[in-house]
Amino acid sequence: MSSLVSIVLQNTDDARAIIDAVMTDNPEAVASRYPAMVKIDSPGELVMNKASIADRLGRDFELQEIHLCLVNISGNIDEDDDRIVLRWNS
Amino acid sequence: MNVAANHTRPRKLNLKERYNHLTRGLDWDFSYQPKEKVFPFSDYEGIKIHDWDAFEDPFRLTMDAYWKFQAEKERKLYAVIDSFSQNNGQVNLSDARYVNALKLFITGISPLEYAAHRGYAHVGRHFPGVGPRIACQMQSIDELRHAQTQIHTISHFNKFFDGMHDPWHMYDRVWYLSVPKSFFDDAMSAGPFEFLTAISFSFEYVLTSLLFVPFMSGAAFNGDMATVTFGFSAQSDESRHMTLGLEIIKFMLEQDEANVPIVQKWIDKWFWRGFRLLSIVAMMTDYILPKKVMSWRESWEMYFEQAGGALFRDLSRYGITLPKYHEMATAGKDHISHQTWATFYQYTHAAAFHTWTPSDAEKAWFTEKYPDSFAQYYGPRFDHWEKQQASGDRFSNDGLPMICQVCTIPAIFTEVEDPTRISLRSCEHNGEKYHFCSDGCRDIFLDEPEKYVQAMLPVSQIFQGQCGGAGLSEVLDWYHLNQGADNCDHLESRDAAMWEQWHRSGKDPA
Amino acid sequence: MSVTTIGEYDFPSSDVVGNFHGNFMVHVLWDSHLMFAAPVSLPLPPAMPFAALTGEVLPQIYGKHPDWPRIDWAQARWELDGVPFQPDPGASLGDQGIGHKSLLRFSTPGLDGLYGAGF
Amino acid sequence: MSLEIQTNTLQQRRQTFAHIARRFGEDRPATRYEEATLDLQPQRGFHYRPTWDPAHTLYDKSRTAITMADWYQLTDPRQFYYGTYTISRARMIETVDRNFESVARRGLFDAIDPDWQDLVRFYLIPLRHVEWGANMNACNITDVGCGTTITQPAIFAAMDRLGMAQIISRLGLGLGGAETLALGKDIWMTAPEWQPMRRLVEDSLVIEDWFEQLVMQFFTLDGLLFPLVYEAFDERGIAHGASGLSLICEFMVDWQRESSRWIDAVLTRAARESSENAALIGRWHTHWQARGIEALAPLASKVLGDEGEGVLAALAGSLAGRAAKIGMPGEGAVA
Repeated sequence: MSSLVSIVLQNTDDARAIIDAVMTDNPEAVASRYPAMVKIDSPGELVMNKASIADRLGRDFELQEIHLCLVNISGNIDEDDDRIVLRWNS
Repeated sequence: MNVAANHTRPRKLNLKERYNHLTRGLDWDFSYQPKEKVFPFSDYEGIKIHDWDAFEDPFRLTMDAYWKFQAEKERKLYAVIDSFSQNNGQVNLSDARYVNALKLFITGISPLEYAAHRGYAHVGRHFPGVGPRIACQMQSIDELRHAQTQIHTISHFNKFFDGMHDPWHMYDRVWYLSVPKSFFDDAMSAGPFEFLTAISFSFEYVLTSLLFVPFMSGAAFNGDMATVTFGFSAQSDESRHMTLGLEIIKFMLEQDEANVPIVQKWIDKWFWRGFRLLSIVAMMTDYILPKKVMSWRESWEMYFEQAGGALFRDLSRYGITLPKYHEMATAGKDHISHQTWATFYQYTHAAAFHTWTPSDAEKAWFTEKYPDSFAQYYGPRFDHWEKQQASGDRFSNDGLPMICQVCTIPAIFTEVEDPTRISLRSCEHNGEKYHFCSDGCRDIFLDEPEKYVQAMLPVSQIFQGQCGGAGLSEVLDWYHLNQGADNCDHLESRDAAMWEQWHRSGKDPA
Repeated sequence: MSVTTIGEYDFPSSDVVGNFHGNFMVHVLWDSHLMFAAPVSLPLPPAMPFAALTGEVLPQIYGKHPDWPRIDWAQARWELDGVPFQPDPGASLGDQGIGHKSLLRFSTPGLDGLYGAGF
Repeated sequence: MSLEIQTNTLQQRRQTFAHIARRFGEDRPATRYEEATLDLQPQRGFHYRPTWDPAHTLYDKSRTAITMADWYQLTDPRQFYYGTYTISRARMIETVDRNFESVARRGLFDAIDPDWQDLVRFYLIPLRHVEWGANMNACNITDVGCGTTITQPAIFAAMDRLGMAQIISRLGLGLGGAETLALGKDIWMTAPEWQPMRRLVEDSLVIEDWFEQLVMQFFTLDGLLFPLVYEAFDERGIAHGASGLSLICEFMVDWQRESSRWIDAVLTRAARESSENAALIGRWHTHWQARGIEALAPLASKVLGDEGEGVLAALAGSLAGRAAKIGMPGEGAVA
């Protein structure tokens, strides 16, 4: 069985672009909406691509800007200049 | 010394390289003071570190980025706080009962943020590795942020509602606040590696999502935009802290096989201590939020059973297993919120927040959310007390409860196999008897009895005459609890009367 | 096991009997009566007769429960610090082995709380 | 607002928290700085002794020889709490970033005379290690200091020192890339001119009394080092085309001006508390000033030549002026 990795984001304007990018780039991801927040679960791995997010925002996006709307994570983080990957190694 | 000038423009560094140049090279091998004198606390716990540079920094934040992002968060947060108070946002809450969560927050949780600030400063000074030291320092200042943004948010509520007026005084004295206090005192009096296992891993990574995620979503649902904003703004730091928690655990486990049993022992201990501490959060989630988002049981399933399960499957490659007694904690998901609320209900005269019996709609919701426990064990209690209160005889418990030597919670929890039987454990150490609420707490004592014999149990302190006097009223004065205002049933409270007055002239709240 | 420390680490228990002004702290639990959330702790003089505990002290706490006046003390079952115990109502607490931080746990067969929920 | 609430029903029960009203002697509105700072540190009822220091309790007040009836008297004149602090630093670092960009765009590092570039690499880049030592000292004061009024500016200072170490590191990267940083560390470790400073920094890390550490770091050493390096050395550099460097180092100049307002206020209040405090502070300053001058003298000579000694003496003189204002006894009173 593959473990779920998760992120939770606030319902902010920037976060909507991130959520949209993440949902497009991770076809197996599932988004659940709660008051003021959205939780995205994905089996095994979840990728946040800088380019996809920047496309949707219509401006440059520094991956570290994700800190402005990130509420929670579950998974090992691997970050480079172009993407953040969350994954479990099991 | 001459250096050839280098006129070629340096290549643009990637994030990781830049971070390493800006942090990792800062320390040096001492020549004039022995390393053991500069870092005296790094060895005694028995954790073996062979290569501090192998630590993977969470998110690789440099100070320039830190200042900019954090300032942006602060600007946004204070705009919400200002707007909330200028518009008297408190009148648009779902109900005045909600505010009791904030009373617990400012007296029981904000002081922990402050303690974390100081604790992370301690490890941020004393770890020999630059990477973990900087991550801990950033967490230290973040935790100060959390304490302060909570104060500034709740400051407005304090102007209108009771029970929030003297949080720092209360934290040092009030009986139920010894639960969070002893938890943090325990971690801060441990060595740096245990502190990080306790707070960064067991508490932040495994357990605090249960407080900050469903509860804060609940705050939004109950109309408290100021609190959800500080809550989620704090969580945006928290994800960095959680990553520190996971990285430090992996680091210890990877550095030396001999570290594995020590780390497992700490995970076991701190899972159990954290689980007990969260009893209060369970009660806030289920009982204090008038409009419900998610039950404690559902939160536990989502954030511990599912997310924690994935985490421990990941760590199993190091030989780490799910914390000892995790199955008892999971069995408790049907009970602890109800048992804790029933306890505060009967000691409501001695608490700085109000209690009440749940409404019929809430009871129906509990029956649905807790099919295996509520209707059978807890609904009848609240029905009974509700009837008794209607007849003018609001129930209270006139005895003082027996306190667990380790978690310092009254021994209110029941045996897994029988929810009508109180769980008690005991032992003798140096000829003195000690009592516990559970196997988990007794194990913790037996491992370090010299530490836990020192615990300042609140009921013992009262009997010893350390709390302002022998009578309950004197003790409550010593707590700075405004009797007749801060305590007792919500129905009879000034808060409820004020709420009624606010809303009498307007339309019914939607 | 023992605590791992830097330097000597030997501090007295915060609850040594000498801190209680001549009293013992005694814990009492009435099983199956969760109207009272936890065992109660009581500061009691060691010379107090057991009958005073059941006749004068405990009614102030448990007297609010409808089962309390119906208790037949001859039927009550006691445990002292985990061991079955037959109290002597006339003897003092101290003389029958009830000590500082002892736990007295009792049940009242037939009186098992309300609503079948041990309440 | 969805409800029609008559404003006259929105009576406040209180203006601020009770612990602050007690300090004011009345219930009146408090500032965000006051609410975020006063009385936050736990005072009593600590459950367990630290296993790493069983001789003390958590938050033990006896970790310094300084005594204060109320540690919360040592307020910060800047009134920084986290929000105002980070917003202030974000502004300052945005200026630094803009200056880095403009220096790069206009090639201002390359415009520095090659010999002076070498000298900058020699005197400036090793300072990132001095800043790192200052970071550890500030962090230690946050750990064991008394009262949030002092531990709060201490953690801000800790982050500032890390931030300045990183600005210097970025200067190093601009002045030749990663090799410059490696070279700077080599100079720090082996150049004879730097060894008295390195010894001073290492000795400061093990100062037992945190208040002594506060005096040593933020009053004595900073009071000599910052004006020497970022003003005297910098001024000399202008003639060698180093104005780009000055732009970036404005952060340090501004920082120290601001920080000395804080440390002077703290020391003034502590010295006013008792003559014993004043004497201790004076003794500590005198002791560490001698060490500071010893450590800075070789660098001053290296950069300023024969004038170095005089410049350093003048800096010690202006520091003596600050010390007198603070209320430290003169040399005679100390002896």
